[in-house]
Formats: sequence, structure tokens, C-alpha cells
Amino acid sequence: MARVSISGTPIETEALRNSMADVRAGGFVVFEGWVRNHNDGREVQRLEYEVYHPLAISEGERIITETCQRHGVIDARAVHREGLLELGDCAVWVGVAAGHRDEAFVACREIIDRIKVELPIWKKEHYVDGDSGWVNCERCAAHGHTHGHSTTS
Amino acid sequence: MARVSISGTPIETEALRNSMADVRAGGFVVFEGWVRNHNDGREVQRLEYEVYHPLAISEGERIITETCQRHGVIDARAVHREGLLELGDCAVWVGVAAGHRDEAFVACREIIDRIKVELPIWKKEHYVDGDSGWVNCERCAAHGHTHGHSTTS
Amino acid sequence: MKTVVVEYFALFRDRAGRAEETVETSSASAAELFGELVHRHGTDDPRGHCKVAINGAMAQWDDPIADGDRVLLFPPVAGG
Amino acid sequence: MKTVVVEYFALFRDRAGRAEETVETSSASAAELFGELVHRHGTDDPRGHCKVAINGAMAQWDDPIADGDRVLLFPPVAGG
Repeated sequence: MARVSISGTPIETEALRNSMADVRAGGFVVFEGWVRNHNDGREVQRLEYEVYHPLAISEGERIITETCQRHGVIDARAVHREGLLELGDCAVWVGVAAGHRDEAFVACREIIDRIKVELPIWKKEHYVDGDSGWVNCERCAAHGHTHGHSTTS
Repeated sequence: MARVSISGTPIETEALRNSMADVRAGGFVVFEGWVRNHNDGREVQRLEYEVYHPLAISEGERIITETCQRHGVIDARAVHREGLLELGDCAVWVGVAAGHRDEAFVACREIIDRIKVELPIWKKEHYVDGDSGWVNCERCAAHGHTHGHSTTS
Repeated sequence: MKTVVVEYFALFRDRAGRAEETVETSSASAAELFGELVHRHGTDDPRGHCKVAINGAMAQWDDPIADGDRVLLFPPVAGG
Repeated sequence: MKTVVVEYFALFRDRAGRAEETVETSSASAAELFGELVHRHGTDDPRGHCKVAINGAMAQWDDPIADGDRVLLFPPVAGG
């Protein structure tokens, strides 16, 4: 089944969690990225995500397959929102079920780190002052390029 | 409010998640320990947890306070089951909301690691063959003491 | 001699066949009391990650015990 | 000369004022084409973590482009 999807409506976190139930799994780790009310000293009002579906999904599946194999986890899934999001909305959900917690934590962290820099997804921040702007990637910010920073985390 | 509780009934994961909503938070990490169907080569049928409430709660609150301060996270909560649990049941839930995902992952991992070795909680495994036994702590197993291993993770 | 109440948990309670008992002891420390009660809980050395609480608070094995104390003996824990 | 279809995303689409266009080009590589179109997307160097896809698959900047290719130009991504 598809382990990566793009959603135009609120992410159904409980349904996702329940769909991953597995009696071989002893550890389950979830990461959720929430829309924060501030970024880089500016007050954020809402976010807008643009997603290029075909490659976001195929590259996302590749990331999950590679991570599952590398860390021997049982299952992993990810959902990313697109369109307009309000403060507090869940922008991205990543769940990993594994035999033990070590692998679950490492794999979940690896998947969200790669989602943020590898998938063709772009974020526009709309500020309280009426301005708006595209946010550039985390890696660029880390490398000192003159870009913004991430509003979710 | 109390950030640590002991529950004799199934952990309400979605209600816990929703209770942690905070527009200052950009990253939210959850760990769940699930009852696995096998341990150390034996088929497990169910688990039984014994909890000494007063100190499990006070020590748990101490762990959460220390971890929140150390890593600057916004909020953290933990719930542990007691009594009889069936395969697939959630035995422990730890949620951490933070500004960024780095702190959320590190703090969540630290809290579950400490819960497993510091709180007065004991686990008895009931095996498919009718046998049962108390499971000794992870740290003991790691140090090579002649103890069992953890069924959840 | 001091009189203390000892509580046993989990494996220790099963082995001791009781949840608590009142004990007359000359032990100075929690570790000494633990050794004195080896016939109940069956464990030679508390440093195998057993824990002790005295009067409602976690304690150290070399903490002193006093007349009237309530001493909780915890076998190695296994939460999560 | 080759004829390729170029698609612009996010920031690049805003700057170019269009989502796609057909381009006549003599560029050999995706990087060369990117440079040729700087007046559209406004970015000097794709190595600032821009990405490119050719005919539905992620590609490298030095990959060749051929007549009839569909080339997708991605500004730095920011998922999550």
C-alpha cells in the first residue's frame, strides 16, 4: 500500500496511528510538524504549501523504503499537507513502527530530515503584517545562504 | 497540571495529543511502547504491570521537569499503564512539544529512557506456554546480568 | 534495636509471600537491612539495580534507617 | 536547436509569471538551460539547492537535455 500521501485536508493522525498497529512492533515513534505563530522574528498568520505530487510521492516512497531497509523497521508512513494551513495545523506526519525504540527514533528522524530537503514541496509564509514570502530550504539556511528559516520544525 | 499519570484503562492517545496543542510549537514527537507478541525467543500472550503510584508519579514529574529545562522544550507528558495488557496495547505514551524538532526528539528519547530504568514499575510476562515471569530492567540486561529482556521497546 | 515496616514489591513480594511486615533490626543502613532480609526477597546484593525508598522518598542504599521508618524494597524496575 | 517544455514551480513560477513555456535552446545540459533562463527565474546558480527533473524523474544539473524533453525547475525546497 502507499506509504506516502499528500493531503488537502487535515491529517487524520489517529487513523494513521491505528493503521500501523502490528503485534511484532514494540516501539512506535511519531513526528508531527505544526504551524508555528512566529518565525525569524516575524508573526506568522498562516502557511501555504505547494507540492509537486508525482515526484513528492515517488521520492517519498524511496526515502521510506531506504530508511526501512537501513534500520530494519517494520513500517513507516508519511503524510504532507498542501494548500492553506492555519496556526496549529499539522503540516507533516511521520510514523515509524519497529521492534525496538532505537530504530524507531532513528528512522523517524531520518525520514523527516530527508522530507524537508529532498521532496519537491515549497512553503509560503503569510505574515500578520500582510506580507508573504516563499521560505527557502533548511539546508540553505544552515549553509549560510541568504534565505529564510523554517516555520514548522 | 499533572504531566505524568498512571492508567488502568487504555491510553487515550488522541486526547493526549490534542491536549498538547500550542501555537508556539513547531515540532511534536511521540513515543508509544506497544505490547509485542514475542520476547527473547518466547511467545508472549499478555503483560501485567505493577506500579507504585506515589513514587512513579513524583519521580516521573521530576524526570519531565529536568528534561524540559535541559532541552528547552515547551511541554512534555507521559502516561503509563498498569494491570493486564493484551498484545498490541499501548503500555506507555510520551509526548513532547518543542519549538523545533531537534529538542523534541532528544527530549522524548531521554524521557522514555529514564522512565524505563528509574520509575518503580514492574512488568510480568505471561507466555503462550502458560508460564510467566517478572522481567528485569533493561539496564541490567545491558550489563549482562542474567535477566530477561524487554517485551515492549 | 529498631522497629521498621518493610514493604516488598513485584518479584520481592512474590518471593517473600507477603506485601509488608514489621521487622526488629539492628541494621544501620538500608543496605544492611536488605542483607538481613535476604531470606525473604532472595537477592544477594541490592546493587543489581534494586532500589529503596524510605518514608515516601527514593533513598540511597547507604542511607541510615531509624526507628519507625517505612522501608520500600524495589526489585529491578522494568517500565515501558 | 532543440525544443523543450520548461515548467516553473513556486518562487520560480511567481518570478517567471508563468507555470510553463516552450523554449528553443542550444543548451547541452540542464545547468546550461537554467542559466539561459535566468531572466525568467532570477537565480544565478542552480547549486544553491535548486533541483531539476527531466521527463518525470529527478535529474542532475549536468544531465543532457534532448529535443522534446520536459524540464521541471524547482527552487530550493522547504517541506515539513
